[in-house]
Amino acid sequence: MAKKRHQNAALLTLVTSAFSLPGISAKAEGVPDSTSVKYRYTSYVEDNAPERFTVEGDLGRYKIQANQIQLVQPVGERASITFDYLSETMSGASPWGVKQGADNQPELIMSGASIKEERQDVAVRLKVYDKESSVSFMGGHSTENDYKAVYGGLENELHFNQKNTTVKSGLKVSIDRINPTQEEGQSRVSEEEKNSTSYSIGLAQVLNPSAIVQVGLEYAQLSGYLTDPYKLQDSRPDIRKQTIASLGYRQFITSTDSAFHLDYRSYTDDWKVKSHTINVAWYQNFGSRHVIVPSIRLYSQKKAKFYGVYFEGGEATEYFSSDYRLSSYEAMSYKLKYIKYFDTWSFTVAGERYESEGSSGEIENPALVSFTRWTVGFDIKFD
Amino acid sequence: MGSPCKLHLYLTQKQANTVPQAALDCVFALEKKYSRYQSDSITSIINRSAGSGQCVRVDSETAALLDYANDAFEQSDGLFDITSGVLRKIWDFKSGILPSQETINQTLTLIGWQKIRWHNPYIELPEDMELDFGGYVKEYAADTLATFCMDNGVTHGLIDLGGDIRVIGPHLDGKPWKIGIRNPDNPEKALAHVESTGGGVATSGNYERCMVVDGHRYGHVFNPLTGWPVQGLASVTVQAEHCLIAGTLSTITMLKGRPGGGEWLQDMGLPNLIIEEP
Amino acid sequence: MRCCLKIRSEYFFSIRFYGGVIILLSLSGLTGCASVEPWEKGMLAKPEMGWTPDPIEAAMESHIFFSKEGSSGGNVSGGGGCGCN
Amino acid sequence: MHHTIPVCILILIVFIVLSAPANSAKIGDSYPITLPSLFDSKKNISSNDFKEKVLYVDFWASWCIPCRKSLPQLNELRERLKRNGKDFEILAINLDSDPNEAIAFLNKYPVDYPVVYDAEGKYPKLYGVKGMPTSYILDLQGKIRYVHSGFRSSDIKKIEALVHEMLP
Repeated sequence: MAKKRHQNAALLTLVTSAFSLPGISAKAEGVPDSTSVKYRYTSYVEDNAPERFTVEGDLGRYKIQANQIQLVQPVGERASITFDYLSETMSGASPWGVKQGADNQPELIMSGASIKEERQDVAVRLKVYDKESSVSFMGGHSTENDYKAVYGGLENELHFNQKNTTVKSGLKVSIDRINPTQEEGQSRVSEEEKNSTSYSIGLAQVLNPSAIVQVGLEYAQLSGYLTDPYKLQDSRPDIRKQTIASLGYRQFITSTDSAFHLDYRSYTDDWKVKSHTINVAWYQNFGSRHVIVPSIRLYSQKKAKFYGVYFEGGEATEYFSSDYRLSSYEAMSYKLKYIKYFDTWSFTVAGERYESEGSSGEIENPALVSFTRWTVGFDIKFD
Repeated sequence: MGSPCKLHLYLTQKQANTVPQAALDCVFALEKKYSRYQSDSITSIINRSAGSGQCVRVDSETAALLDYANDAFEQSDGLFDITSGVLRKIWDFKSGILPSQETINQTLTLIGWQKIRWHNPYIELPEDMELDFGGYVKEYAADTLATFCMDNGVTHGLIDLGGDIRVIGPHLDGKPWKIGIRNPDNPEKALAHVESTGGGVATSGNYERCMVVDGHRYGHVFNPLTGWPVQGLASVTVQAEHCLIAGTLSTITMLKGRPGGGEWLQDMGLPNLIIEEP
Repeated sequence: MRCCLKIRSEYFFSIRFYGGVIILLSLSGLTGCASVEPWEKGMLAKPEMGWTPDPIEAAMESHIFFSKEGSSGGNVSGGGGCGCN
Repeated sequence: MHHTIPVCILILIVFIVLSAPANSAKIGDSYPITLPSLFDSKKNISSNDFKEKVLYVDFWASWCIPCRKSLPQLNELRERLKRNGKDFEILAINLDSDPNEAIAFLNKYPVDYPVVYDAEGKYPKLYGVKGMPTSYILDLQGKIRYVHSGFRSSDIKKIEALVHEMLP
């Protein structure tokens, strides 16, 4: 049997054709992508209730300290599992309600004693991807002493057009159980349930080698006990239908080695709450090791139809809330972030200042929050 | 698969507990999937649909096998044809009677891969036409089995599926496997040996079944273009990286006959052994 | 400083905004062919060009905004819980 | 700020008008490559220099994530095939917009095979590259025999088996 160094077109055609057969080439365990671990510590501190308002109750500032860990573990060559763990401690007084004080000024009633609570949130996400698509399954569980939530979701991404176009769709479901801690002198519910379902579709399109745009639509329906058990005279409809449209834009600027982010969200629901959110960020690289990211977020909201600063009593009001979150107000936050890259890990520190204020022509709700947030953390990649 | 199959594998104790059984399951699964005789095989499902005007959607493995058949058909100028199985029905070797040319001509109208509508993953067969994966699925099974064994850490062994051989790796001491090539005149005796430390060896012979009519020998390998058994070569053995390739090349060479087959095969540059008919 | 940055709500609630979003959606649906080649995506592949470059911090942010503001949604990051206080 | 929406609409319209269909290389086609070396722009390297070899043409870029795995693994494969006496070579075509990023990448993940630089993206267009990385196996006549898009570690075995089959 003589060997001959020669290449024959028919042979090569057959050989390459045979290579599409699943049994022909060894499946061989692939080396998985590297595992990554991320950690963040966040400190969130609210300002004192504004001095210009009279306050009844505890003045202690509301604080949150949170630890977050995320582990991303590839499974084989076509899937990855992400574990998320969050543990946060919340302490301080929270606003109960507002009453009309002397000289017609709103007066804030804070919860009597300082609250101390813990929340833990565990979530797992499995993402399976193919050449032109990916599917994610997500499930999680959040617990507080008075609140439990179980949630799950499904997300699908399809790439078209040499990956220049991506269509995303998602479904999220959450089942929440509210079990308010009873305090004397308050008539509260014992146990209530709240469900929410949200559907979303989105489309991302590459515009040119340095810009990409994304549009999204989301419809969410909340049903069940939507009243806030910790607020005075709070009574809300047991259904809330939300529609959210969003737009995102990313532009890379080669001359300055920076990236511009623009995100806009328009929100409306059947409680007549409407809001607009604009977030602008600038990612400035300094060499390949340092990134500084200033960003600004503007938020504007119109009040719910049953919102009022004071509870005026009477028989005509089926629904009522003086929750500041349902009032008309505007908020602005500015943030600065710094990322330092090392060979196998990176370090992040971010600070954010958030301030809100009632819309002009409205009586400002004294419970509107302003806060300062600090986040530090690191990302590690194991090769 | 209708012929004796042998697995020679060097295994660790741990592998010995699982690999042989799983390997057999692997072969039986392919047999079940592509057998003409099992009514729930994909072959039977496709064949039953012939002439119904309905197309059948096939799985990705079957699709790859059909694509391969299409390439082999084109590269062999129509000689490698998985629709030629119907010729077996008119050539009855037990009877010793040749079919009439009229019968052959009628049967030829039911042969021709080009008459089949194959748009991956959909296939549609005209009435009375049939597919037969038997011409290459055994070779493919040998490769699949070898791949399976290698995926399970087996590095030394030989798979013999009724003469279609795939060597996983040499003997433990590194010595090559010796594979005997049958003498067409005396099939119990080896005419020659080839050595292999890895890769496929396949033989296509015209001697296993035959009939002699008026002193003329008629073998069981049919030319799908003429409907008659091919003549000229008694046996073709090819060595290639994969058993499937070796098998396809030996089949096509056999169909091309003498002298075209030998020349065509030499052009491949693969080790081979051709035994001509006397 | 804050008064300068105050958003003029009347403008934002105008029909032009919703109109804009709808037109964008329908236009994006029409884009059948690619203009950016696979090898030209170096800039788009940079981490700072992602929709959510830091998903874990984004999850914390959206949880804070969810519990402190009257509207939420529109982002990918999940998470549950009340954060009612 | 309130100009954002009209600007985006304009960009989308322009984009639709500019769209054009892409070319695609077929099995059996032959497109010889001549490009300057990434490290020495005065030195041209051509695919015709490797006519006696099976040539693995690999389109890559430093920002392509699978390339971090594919380049080192291809380098090992080339080493292994060379040791077995196979006439095999790799020609890597870099498509970074900034060649310095490619050089920095190769300092981190060095390879022994030739790397050329295609500043204008001429060859990926000609070959019809559909994703990064994409590779083409050229036979001794320089004809395309195999196209592979993307990279997973298991692909190395496939390429190796294919080269063995092509160079018995």
